[in-house]
Amino acid sequence: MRLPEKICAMEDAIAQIRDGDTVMVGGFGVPGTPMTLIRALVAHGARDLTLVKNDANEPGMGIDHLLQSGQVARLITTHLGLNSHAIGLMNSGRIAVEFNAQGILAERIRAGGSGLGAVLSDIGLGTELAEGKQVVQVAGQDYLVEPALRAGIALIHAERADPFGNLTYAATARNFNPLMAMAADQVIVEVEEIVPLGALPPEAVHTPGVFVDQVVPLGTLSGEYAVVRR
Amino acid sequence: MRLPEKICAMEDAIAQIRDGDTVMVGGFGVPGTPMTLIRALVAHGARDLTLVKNDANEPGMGIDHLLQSGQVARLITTHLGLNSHAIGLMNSGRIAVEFNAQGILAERIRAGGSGLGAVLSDIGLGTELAEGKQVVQVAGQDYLVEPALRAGIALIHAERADPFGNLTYAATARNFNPLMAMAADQVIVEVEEIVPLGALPPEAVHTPGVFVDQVVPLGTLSGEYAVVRR
Amino acid sequence: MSDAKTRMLRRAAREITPGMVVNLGIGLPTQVVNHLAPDLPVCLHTENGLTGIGPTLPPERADRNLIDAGGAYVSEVPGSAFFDSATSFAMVRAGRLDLTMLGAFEVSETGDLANWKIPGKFSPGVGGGIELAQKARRVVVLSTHTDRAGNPKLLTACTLPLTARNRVARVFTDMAVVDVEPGGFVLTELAEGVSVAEVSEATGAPLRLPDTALPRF
Amino acid sequence: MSDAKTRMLRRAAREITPGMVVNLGIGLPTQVVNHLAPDLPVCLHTENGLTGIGPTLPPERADRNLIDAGGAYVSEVPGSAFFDSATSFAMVRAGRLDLTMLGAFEVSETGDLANWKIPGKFSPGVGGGIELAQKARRVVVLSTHTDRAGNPKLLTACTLPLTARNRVARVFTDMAVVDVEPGGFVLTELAEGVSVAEVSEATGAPLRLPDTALPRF
Repeated sequence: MRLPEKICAMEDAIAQIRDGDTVMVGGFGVPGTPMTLIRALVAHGARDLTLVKNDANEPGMGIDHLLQSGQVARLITTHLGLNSHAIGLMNSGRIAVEFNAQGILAERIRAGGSGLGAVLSDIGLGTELAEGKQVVQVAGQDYLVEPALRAGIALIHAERADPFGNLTYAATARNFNPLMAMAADQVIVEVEEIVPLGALPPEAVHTPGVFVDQVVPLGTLSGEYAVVRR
Repeated sequence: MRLPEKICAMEDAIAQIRDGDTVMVGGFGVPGTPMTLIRALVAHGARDLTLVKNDANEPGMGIDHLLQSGQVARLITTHLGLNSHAIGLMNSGRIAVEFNAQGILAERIRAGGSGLGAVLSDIGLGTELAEGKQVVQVAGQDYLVEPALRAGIALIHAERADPFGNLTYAATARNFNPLMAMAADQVIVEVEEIVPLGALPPEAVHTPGVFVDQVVPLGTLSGEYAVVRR
Repeated sequence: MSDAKTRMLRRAAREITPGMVVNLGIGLPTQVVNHLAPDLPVCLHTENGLTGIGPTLPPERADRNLIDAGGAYVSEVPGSAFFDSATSFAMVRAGRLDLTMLGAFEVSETGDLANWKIPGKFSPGVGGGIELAQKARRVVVLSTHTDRAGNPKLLTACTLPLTARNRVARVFTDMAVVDVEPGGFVLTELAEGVSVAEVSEATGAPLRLPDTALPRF
Repeated sequence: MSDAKTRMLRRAAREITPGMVVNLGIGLPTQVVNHLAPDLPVCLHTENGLTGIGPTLPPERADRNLIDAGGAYVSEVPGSAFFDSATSFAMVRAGRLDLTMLGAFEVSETGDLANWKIPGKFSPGVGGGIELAQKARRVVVLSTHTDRAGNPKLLTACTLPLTARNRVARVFTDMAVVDVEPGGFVLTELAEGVSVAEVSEATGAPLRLPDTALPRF
């Protein structure tokens, strides 16, 4: 047996995205944000997108390009603190924003990637974050229903991949990437380095290739991936 | 900053276990089963235990020693197919057995280890495995409530640990170990090799030491860990 | 191994096509691996935490930490990955398995499967079977056509506790290939040396015949 | 850095004792790290996926992939581990953090915390703060005693949307250390050069005094 291969040109991978799609985008700040796939999605032009991302990057960086180009209708996120532009769009009603507690967003995505319907959690009970949420009692305790999240597309950034799509992430660039890589119908990964099958130790794989659909090699990294000087 | 250290003698770790405790035990077949901690629990003698383990090993191996010694009142598991002795105890009513679908047992443990109340799943809907379970509707679909599982103690087998309790597992000896290592009040780990702080690459850690309470070094492995010749 | 069994395994192996992710259930299905072309690009999954199963190894060459869900000592291939039990079943439940091949006690003409419990006789627990049967994109059964007592396993309705409802798409037996269609069982292929009458007699439900000639395997 | 702020940070650092797992919230709390003894055995957690935070690095020495949840470039220590966001918050919600130190807009005398939203003015989202506040075993607040306009942050009841109810055990400010007890706020320490009357005036709730002398910090 040999494993199937999934290396794909960036344009072909991005061409699958349609107007109205839900797109998960990895990253927490700069680390792990698939900057090049995001640029390709801007060039592709699909509109009316629902984005799922921990944060909105900073003005002029990452998914802010998709906000600038008006391709985003809705953003499911945890915190926009570093992007005043995104807050402006939200406050003026030009994008709809749904805030989640950060770990709950992670669990909702993981649940979607694990074929579950929802997780039950007490996070936010008794605060305005619980408003409008379904409540279920289990063993006499109240829990909020946090429904599983899935997407049509996930855009993932990995440090290394083999041709089957086994992935490893660098340092804190891991964050939401392995979760989103489980939770989309088409999982598109940009990788800094492609290594041969067998080069990643099987114990060290962070995302098994079974979850991955397209592996897109990055050439030289753009300046967007570099250390930000504030 | 330097990280705290958690290396501990096996007897001291096992001495925490009390009659009536719930004890999670890692392993799927021989790989990952903490054979030496199990032997120490037999010697310790705590009774009326509820064990949570994927399977009951084989007669004369692993947790079968705890079944033989009459220390187990209840077993939460997925499959006893390889242990006719355990099936006999179940059929004669000397132990209570709760069967879970394997991946649902994994999710219930992970939910306990993640501070969630339950997961909602459609696995087993329409079969006798759904009998007696709470049903919740989310977005018009029926789901079974699968409550989170936690334990007082988890017994874990790892290949390598550093003194802080960062762990790596070998091959398919991983199985339930990283999940149970999240889900107990006291997580006791037997390890084949202790390496210095910094020797495990931070990207390659399978279980972060934050989840671990006691690290017990194994000497020479007993024959129970060896390849089984059938 | 009997000639009929070898032909059944070889035929079932043809169900596995390039690019698939496949879980082969414990028992007969596991043996299908020996009938796959060595260069077939396919990913075999085992629920105890491995994708990319390589050949089974004899005890003297086995790795004590590397087994499949049935307990056989297996090996890696280039590109294998290990993962925990939650991740393993996440793959299953999220629909990342293209195909699972399972054993059966009974299969109904509506695609119900019973393969985990015989009340009063056999109840070792459901293990991972229910999630495979309920969530793999395609579920096929590999089984003898009748049980050891000669009773049919293909029935109008299952009598045993179900593993999953309406999920079996095709059954490979030592006598035939039978598809589960909206109208019930359809005989689609015959084993060498077996007649339509013999298959019908060994089947506990109506068996439709296609308009075309039945291929042999 | 003002003298009062340095003393506050230094005092808060003493809250961290050997063996603890600690999350320091964005803003003032993060700066506490600079006041910990270098040989203190402690594990610092950041919610974007790292345990074992080492010193903050200047841009020219930074690893582009290694930040804390506030976006600062940090480093590893021997024994650091990286993990995904689900695992990171599993640690938080399952009670594996011994202590979290958070900033605050308001703290009530029953230990309610408001630190994420000022309706109409500031609503960037709750991020990871709610889980830290709700689930760390001990929650303390590190904050100036009053806001920029001089209004008290310690109140009988919060007026802003809550982050968590009844979770704050202690507040470290530039003026005092205040404990949240069943009966309300208790003044337990005073900053150098600050009087009880000044603290009381800057506090929007009754402030009980202990029977013993107030230590200075």
